Amino acid sequence: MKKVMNMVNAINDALDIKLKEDRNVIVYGEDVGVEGGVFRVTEGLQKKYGVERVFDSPLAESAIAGTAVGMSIAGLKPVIEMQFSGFANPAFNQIVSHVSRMRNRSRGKYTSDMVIRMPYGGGINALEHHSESIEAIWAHIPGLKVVIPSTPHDAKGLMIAAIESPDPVFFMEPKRIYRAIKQEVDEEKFSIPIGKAKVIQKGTDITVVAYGAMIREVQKAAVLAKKDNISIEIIDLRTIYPIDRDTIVESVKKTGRLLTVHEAIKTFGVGAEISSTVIEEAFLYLEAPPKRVTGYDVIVPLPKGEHHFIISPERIYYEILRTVKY
Amino acid sequence: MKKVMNMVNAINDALDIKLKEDRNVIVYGEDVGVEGGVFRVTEGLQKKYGVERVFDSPLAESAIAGTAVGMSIAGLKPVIEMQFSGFANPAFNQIVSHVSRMRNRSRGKYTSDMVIRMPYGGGINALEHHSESIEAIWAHIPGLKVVIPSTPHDAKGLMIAAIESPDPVFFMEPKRIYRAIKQEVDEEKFSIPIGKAKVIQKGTDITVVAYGAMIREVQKAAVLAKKDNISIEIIDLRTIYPIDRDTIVESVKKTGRLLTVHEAIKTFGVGAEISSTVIEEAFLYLEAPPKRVTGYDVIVPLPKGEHHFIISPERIYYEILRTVKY
Amino acid sequence: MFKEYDPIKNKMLQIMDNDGKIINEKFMPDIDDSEVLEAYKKMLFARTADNMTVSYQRQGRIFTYPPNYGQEAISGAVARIMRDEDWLVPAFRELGAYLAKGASLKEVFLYFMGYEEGVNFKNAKNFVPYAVPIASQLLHAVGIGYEIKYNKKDQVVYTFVGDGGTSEGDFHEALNFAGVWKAPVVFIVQNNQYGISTPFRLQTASDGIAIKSYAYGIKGIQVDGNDFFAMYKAVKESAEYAKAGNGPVLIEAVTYRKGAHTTSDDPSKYRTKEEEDEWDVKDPLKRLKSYLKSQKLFTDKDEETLIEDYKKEIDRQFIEAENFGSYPLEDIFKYTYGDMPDDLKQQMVEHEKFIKWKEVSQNTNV
Amino acid sequence: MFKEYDPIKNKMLQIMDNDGKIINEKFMPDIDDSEVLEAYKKMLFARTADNMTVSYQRQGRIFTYPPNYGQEAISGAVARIMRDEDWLVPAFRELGAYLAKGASLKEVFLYFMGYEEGVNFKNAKNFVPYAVPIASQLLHAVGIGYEIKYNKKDQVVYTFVGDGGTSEGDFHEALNFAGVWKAPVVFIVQNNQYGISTPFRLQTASDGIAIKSYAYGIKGIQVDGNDFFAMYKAVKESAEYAKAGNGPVLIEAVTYRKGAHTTSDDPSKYRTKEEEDEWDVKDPLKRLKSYLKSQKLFTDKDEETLIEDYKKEIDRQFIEAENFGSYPLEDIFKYTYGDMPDDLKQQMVEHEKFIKWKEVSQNTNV
Ligand SMILES: Cc1ncc(C[n+]2csc(CCOP(=O)(O)OP(=O)(O)O)c2C)c(N)n1
Ligand SMILES: Cc1ncc(C[n+]2csc(CCOP(=O)(O)OP(=O)(O)O)c2C)c(N)n1
Ligand SMILES: [Mg+2]
Ligand SMILES: [Mg+2]
Repeated sequence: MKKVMNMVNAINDALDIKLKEDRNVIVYGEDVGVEGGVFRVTEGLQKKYGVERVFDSPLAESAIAGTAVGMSIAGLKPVIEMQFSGFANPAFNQIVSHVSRMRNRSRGKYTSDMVIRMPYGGGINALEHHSESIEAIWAHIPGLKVVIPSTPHDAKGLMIAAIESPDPVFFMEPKRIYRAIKQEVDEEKFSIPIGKAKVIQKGTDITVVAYGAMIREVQKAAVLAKKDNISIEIIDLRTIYPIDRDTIVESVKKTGRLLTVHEAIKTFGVGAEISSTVIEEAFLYLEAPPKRVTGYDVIVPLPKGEHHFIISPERIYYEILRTVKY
Repeated sequence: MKKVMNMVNAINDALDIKLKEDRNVIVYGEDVGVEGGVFRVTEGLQKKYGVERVFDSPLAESAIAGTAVGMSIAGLKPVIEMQFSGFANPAFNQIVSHVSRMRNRSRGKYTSDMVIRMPYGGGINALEHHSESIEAIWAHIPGLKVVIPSTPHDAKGLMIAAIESPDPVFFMEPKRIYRAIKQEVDEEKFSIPIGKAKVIQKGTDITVVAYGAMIREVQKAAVLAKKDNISIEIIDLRTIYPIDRDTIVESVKKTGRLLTVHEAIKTFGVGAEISSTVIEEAFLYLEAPPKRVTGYDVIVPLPKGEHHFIISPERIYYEILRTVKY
Repeated sequence: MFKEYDPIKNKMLQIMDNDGKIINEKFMPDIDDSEVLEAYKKMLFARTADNMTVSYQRQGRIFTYPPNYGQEAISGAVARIMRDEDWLVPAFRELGAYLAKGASLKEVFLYFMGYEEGVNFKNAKNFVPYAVPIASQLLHAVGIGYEIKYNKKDQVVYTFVGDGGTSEGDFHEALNFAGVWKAPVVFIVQNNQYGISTPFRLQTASDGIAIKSYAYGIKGIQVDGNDFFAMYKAVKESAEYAKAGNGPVLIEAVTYRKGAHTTSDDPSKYRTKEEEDEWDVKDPLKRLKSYLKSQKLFTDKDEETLIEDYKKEIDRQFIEAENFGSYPLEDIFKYTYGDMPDDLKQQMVEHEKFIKWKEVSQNTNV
Repeated sequence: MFKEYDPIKNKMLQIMDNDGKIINEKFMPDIDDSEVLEAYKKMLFARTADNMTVSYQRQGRIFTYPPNYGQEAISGAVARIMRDEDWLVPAFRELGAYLAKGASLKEVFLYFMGYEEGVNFKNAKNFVPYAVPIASQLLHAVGIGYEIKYNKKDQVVYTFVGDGGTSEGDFHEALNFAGVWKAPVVFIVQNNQYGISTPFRLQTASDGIAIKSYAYGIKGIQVDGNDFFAMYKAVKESAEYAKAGNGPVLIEAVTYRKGAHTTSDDPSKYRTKEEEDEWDVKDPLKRLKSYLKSQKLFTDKDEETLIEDYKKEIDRQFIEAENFGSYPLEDIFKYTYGDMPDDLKQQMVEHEKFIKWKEVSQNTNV
């Protein structure tokens, strides 16, 4: 059976399924209980599963992550929320020093296989610290997996996979498309493998790699490019780490051209890793230098300046043209 | 007048000069006062400048960085120490949310132009968390500058520049070569510009970019490569951000080949940015794919396993051969 | 004061009852009638501005706003005591204090419209921009306090945080450093009973917040935050104590967030009408007005006239903010560093090229 | 006990004086002579191991080590009370507790020789690896405490931290969460007067650490950490209190780090001989031995014999550790993830290729 869902519904549904199925699953964070989260992702779950399984924590992110480390060591499966990705920063030490390392440190005796969910990214006219995209930082931490869905369907399947993963998963939710995309999604339980990218549009002239909210923008750019008869292969990365190099390389071997699009800043960003991979593994196939369309290397501006920063379909189209005409 | 110094002496000397010259300079952190720091970088400074200017703080890194934000706003110039780079993690939120942003947030009215010093990197048989190299993470934060010296001379000149910089500077000290390299260093005050790389050896066959403790290893590799008649151009990056793309690109345009060497892990690391830059700006000059010799994507092993992780001159030489023979 | 209201005794400093009657003469601050009237007017201005801002938001003219409604006596008291040379290190729910420090309402509006200029506070001295990451600002206050001691200045730092914020590690580290350094900082916790939807009893198991001062060897006091006189007394003495080199003070101002957390929040989801009604009788403006009326210093008619004037002034400043104008591209680049790296210069040039291309291609319908 | 030694009274629980005389019968724990003797032996074993480890380090046979010297009564007491099913969440200076939990000395040595296997603790149940980032482990203890409550288990968590560690934000957040959740956690602060070179008075302005319990609405008690009986009493009652669902307890164990911070530290740089001498008379082993002697349970001769045996046993385990063998390449890869990503597999293959090349090229002198 299918049901129309937006991304908020889809993640809620995944949590619901896993809460029902597995008593070890525990959901907590700031305002996730009665309120159901500031974006309502956990709405209704406390009522359904009780305050011992879905609850509001005190306002302290290091503690939210750190107590989840203890819970996972003791055998629970915490799914914790950071209210905004910018507010995961106080938990950095717990995540980098413990969440990602407990398995290695204890030679597999203990794990911290939690899910750390958070809304991230810009485009919703928010104040400072509410629009960050620092996925490259989390993806640079050995021991973490970093997942970013781009559709309700993917969000559900990847969330199920994240909760069932033997490893800690950073689950970054592009809040800009929380409610903007609606889709028929399977009501049953299903999962989508972490670590696999998806070719969502076949093409022959250029490979465009993106993820999260940028997928929709890339699709719009592809429409613009149609009139130039440019055939674009679009890859939705889905997982930032482990990064699916094979899918990207295979595509570029075919198209000879690469553009990576992300709203995070450019320097030391995800795009650099993708370009490097392609050049390392498809050097002789390249017909133009791989390029990056990214946020600029600045602090995300407040809403009135965000249009300068945020990536428009036109900017993607412009860079596609430049690369194809190289 | 010149004096033989190791890197510890050289940084101490730079701090001494600035403490003497500018009453606003304040040095603090865990055990930096009486003890002079666990690596003795601040030795003797408390005696010379008093406990109000050089002192031990309570054991709390977020507070060390956060109070330094306040001090800089009020006009002081704090030079704070994180005892090991792995212990800067609890200060992540203060650094990312405030240190790097105060200027932008206040449209230039206030700054947090402090220096955050710390020993970093592996190779000294240390316990967990004492050997990290997460410079790519700090370099990905707009508003920060990240500096890594490779010699006593550079350490002194760059430290003076860091203290005089209008922006916050992350000053990462490769502790493996704290005392391993001795050199004649000018006793007078001098500074080395932040943001400029240095060609430390001219060559024609391949460009090798490295920084910090890896420079010495690259030099050893260059000696090994001599017998194959490979002429290596070595670039010491010196500053990770702002990254000196011009010097790298110019060199690769000449040599046609690039190898980046860093002990930090590979994926989403500094090497990816360097490879991407070269491919974006010197595509048509490349005779082989730019490559990276880096730490593996794992948690730095404890001492008995570190030899598998740490980069030997032989491994660099091996990759040089592979790239040159591509 | 600190002795009599030692937090261990679990007593709250209250001077005026809910009807505006002075019930604690002993601690009644030495304050002129005219000063009290002025304070009330400022609180009324703040409340009027607050109300109107909520409406502007409903009209879609600003993005978001955290109302101060019900908490005005706290900033109202600080406003009367804080001097130009003192520092203000805010959270984000202290409108009266901002205005007293020299911020304009226009600037406040600009921020919530989405301009960084809104925290630049051109005419305000020693006012640090709002800190969004909860409790992180408290450490800045302590660092400023260090500088004051270092340079032997006659200053004090006022800094704010909410009840939710006391759970953060930075709260602990700030109070601990301030204690060790004897930094001249007055920490004011607005305990408004909620952190968004999370009630105070889920934040901590301690008896209130003032008692937390014991963990740092510093002075603490619990105060009725809806009682202007109690707040005035507590802030005044704390500032003097801190300035005299005795170290920091932790003031717990017990209050209630009568409004929503921000304009995107709906409190009816997580609290009862009864609870709201209970706090309604303790409203800080009602109480102070009752006092003023009983002293024949103020009438309902005065209030009406004032509100009329205030509304005009507020609207004027709002419209000024709305006409602030566009946000130039270079503004997203130029404040990131003191000396702009080449990368940023080039990115700016690239963006300009793209914009030019876009204009051309749109005109030529390419 | 909690009432009589309420931290607000600034009283420290002490049961035995420096000469081993019981001076506080009222709180003398109910403990058999044989049990006391056993405890002493374990403390003696720990001290002997500690001493020998310092020598091994001097001989360059291990990399580093944080001596427990002078603090043995604290872990010694926990060792007698902690059960198999209880959890131990350590800092890094509680050797006696590790051994009681089922860790072998060999494993302890392995860690400081540089093998991760040294914190795997094969035969120890519910023992979390040492946490190097100060105070971060306290939150893990609280999370485990949550699970105990959630699954209604009969368990308690013992967790350790130093005086320096109380300054970290994580200390605050852990105690605060534990208070709200009423988690069954016994927090033991080893206040050994120093955090590396930093004296306690520079860590906090509070009167000791036990008082910090007030900030969290939890029980706290200051205990003479060099007094085995006082520690036993405090830990026993705290564990029972916590297990009964009353919430966590904060125990401040007042002690002194007689040795160096680690083997690379030289305390003479930052503290005086007089201070060290003062604490020498309070040495926990001396005191307990005096008690045992006064009860005719133990002689100096017994001690000599024991130490001889212990030394052999310790050396045996050390040599076993030294012969642990090589560290295979795949061990740096295989524990990073539950399912190893292709990247890691490939990096491992690449490294093997490089090693092969190196061997070949060295043999052929290329
Ligand atoms: C570090 C951090 N975590 C989460 C948030 C999101 N957030 C904004 S306000 C708020 C609640 C604050 O409660 P309180 O401190 O009581 O202040 P109040 O809003 O009641 O004035 C939260 C959780 C944030 N801004 N910063
Ligand atoms: C977060 C963090 N910061 C700094 C360090 C370095 N360090 C190791 S031990 C220590 C002092 C600890 O003092 P205390 O908590 O009193 O424990 P003790 O060593 O006295 O047992 C420091 C600063 C660390 N391990 N972790
Ligand atoms: Mg609140
Ligand atoms: Mg200590």
